[in-house]
Amino acid sequence: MADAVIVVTLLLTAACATAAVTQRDPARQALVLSVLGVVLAALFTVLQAPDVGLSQLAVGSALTPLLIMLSVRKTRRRGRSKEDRE
Amino acid sequence: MNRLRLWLLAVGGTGLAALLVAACLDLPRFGGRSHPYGDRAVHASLRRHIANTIASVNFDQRAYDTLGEMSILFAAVLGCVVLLRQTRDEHRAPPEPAEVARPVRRYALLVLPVALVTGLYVIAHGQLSPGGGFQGGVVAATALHLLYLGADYGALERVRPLGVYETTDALAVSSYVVLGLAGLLAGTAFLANTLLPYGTFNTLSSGGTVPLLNAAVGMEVAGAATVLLAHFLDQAVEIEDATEEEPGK
Amino acid sequence: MNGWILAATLALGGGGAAVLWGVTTGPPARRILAQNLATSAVCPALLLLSQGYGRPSYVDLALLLALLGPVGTLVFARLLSDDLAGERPSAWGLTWTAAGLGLAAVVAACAAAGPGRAMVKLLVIGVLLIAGNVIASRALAGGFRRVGGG
Amino acid sequence: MSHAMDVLPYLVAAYVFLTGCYGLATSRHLIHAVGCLAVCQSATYILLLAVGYRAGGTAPVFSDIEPGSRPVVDPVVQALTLTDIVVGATVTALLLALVLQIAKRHGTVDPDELRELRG
Amino acid sequence: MTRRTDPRPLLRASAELLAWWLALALLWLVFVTSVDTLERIVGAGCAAVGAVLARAGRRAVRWR
Repeated sequence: MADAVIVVTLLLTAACATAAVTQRDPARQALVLSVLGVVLAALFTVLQAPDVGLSQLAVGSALTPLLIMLSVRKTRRRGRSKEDRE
Repeated sequence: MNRLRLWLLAVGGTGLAALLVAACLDLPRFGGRSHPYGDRAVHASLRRHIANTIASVNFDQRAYDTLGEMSILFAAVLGCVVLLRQTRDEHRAPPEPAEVARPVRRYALLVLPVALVTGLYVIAHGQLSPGGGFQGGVVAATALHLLYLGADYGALERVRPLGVYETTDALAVSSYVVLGLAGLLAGTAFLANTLLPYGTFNTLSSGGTVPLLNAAVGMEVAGAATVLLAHFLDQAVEIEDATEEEPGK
Repeated sequence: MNGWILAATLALGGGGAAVLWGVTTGPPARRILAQNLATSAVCPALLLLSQGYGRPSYVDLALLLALLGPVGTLVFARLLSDDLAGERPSAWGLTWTAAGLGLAAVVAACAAAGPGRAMVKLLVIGVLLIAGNVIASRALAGGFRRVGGG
Repeated sequence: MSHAMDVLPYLVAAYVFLTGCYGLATSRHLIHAVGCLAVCQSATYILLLAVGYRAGGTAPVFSDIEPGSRPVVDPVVQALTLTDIVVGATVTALLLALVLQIAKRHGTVDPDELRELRG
Repeated sequence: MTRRTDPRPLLRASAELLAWWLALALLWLVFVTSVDTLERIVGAGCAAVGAVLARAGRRAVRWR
């Protein structure tokens, strides 16, 4: 019974990972990835690894989404200006 | 072509899945009681008066590996700087100032120092409570970028002289190496934690060189993350190549 | 298995499933709202887990999430402001419900901690969580009106 | 129930890894592929921490508990995972920088179109 | 260049810095579990860094 919280977070992680892969648009995938980061932090907490959870939170909740979204913005802007020229 | 690839993926994936499941069934069962390395690591950590065993493993027992990890981070940032530099056919166009709602701007300005101090707290207490140089460094660097989110890129550029952060990054890596060499000069070994007294258990000064190495890593990560984000922000916001139209035209 | 962990399991399971459903379906505006709710669901769960395991030092995780979660939402609200331009997503009912959940968790943890510095820390986390939640919702409802090149 | 619990975390790690590989192989956008690689990496975190878990244990951090008063989980794998996360983040950043360079050079971020360009 | 005729901006700047420093030092004391001398020194230093950055950030945003 004490394992219930571990099972719940594990299944949530698996579902989040599936969702992150099936979202084909990178911006939407970044949204799911940031949720995955938070869920992973919760999983690490229930696995009694608060240090790892902290570093996953620090990286996954703000830094990685910011990097991905900036890259998306750059590629989108290039694409848009190319369409304008054609 | 595409169908062939999918078939190949299906076959390879099934094979890999079968192997992985077989391996999983053979692993020691989840939650088992036998962790010989863990018990010894905890023992070694307590002997050196370090409350957070993970910090002890990272900065004392495996400090040499952490040096490798730091140089990976340093090299990766260097690679990003080279890849994302401004080339000759590109020019900079200062972005128009953004119009941000007042509550959001005020939130960003109020939370910035709070997040920075939290990051520094996480770095300083790395050898006591959960946390450490890496986590706190990322938090401190993220705090700075609240200025971009809450105002505009110009505001961030005014409080972020990039050269300072690049220097901090390099200085932090070299101070880690110097701390390691100090052990060598003292007649023991590279990065051996025998230099400083171990102090009282569960205080800020406990653990010999661990707090210093922790602070070095924290500075390095904060500098590296800021430099990294700066180049991505430059690319996404400021730098345009010749084919791109300027927004004003 | 004590009551704290049971409550955290419910918050994680229920909140997590709802967030996952919201973040994978619908227009961009709804997805970002769901991403914001992930913070408001997991942060109280982390506070409850810290109580349940009897480890006050786990509170740092909730502190960091309360600080950085809204920052992540602001990233999306800012860099996807073009997609949000047409629709002004404002789910204030949901936002205040999430804030109430956070408040309940903080009050319960404070009652268990008793007066002292630990209680003030919990209150700081509560203030950061609720303020961040509300501000992120505000940012989505037209917080970035004209973000040209920036 | 308890028997399934013995291997469930390992199976979840394997599943997450395979899911990430599937996304990586079928991706039509390089940034999406980088995200799938991040999913693959998170499988390694789950596996490492699952190996180090001890039933009824708590974190080996003694700032708020007395050393030896409670069983603790394995700190060595946690330190490994910490390094793993750092390296994972830097890999993501470096790959994104490469994607931006590819977008600049070839004007596309679709792996299939890139292959056609190569001819 | 600058003539020091008006002491008010200086006064206001130091008041702002001091207010931030006090608030952040209090925050540090709330975060930590046990207080000793070194803890106070480190906390005061970190709060000073935070206060300087808080003022720099506010000025940068007000700039335009």
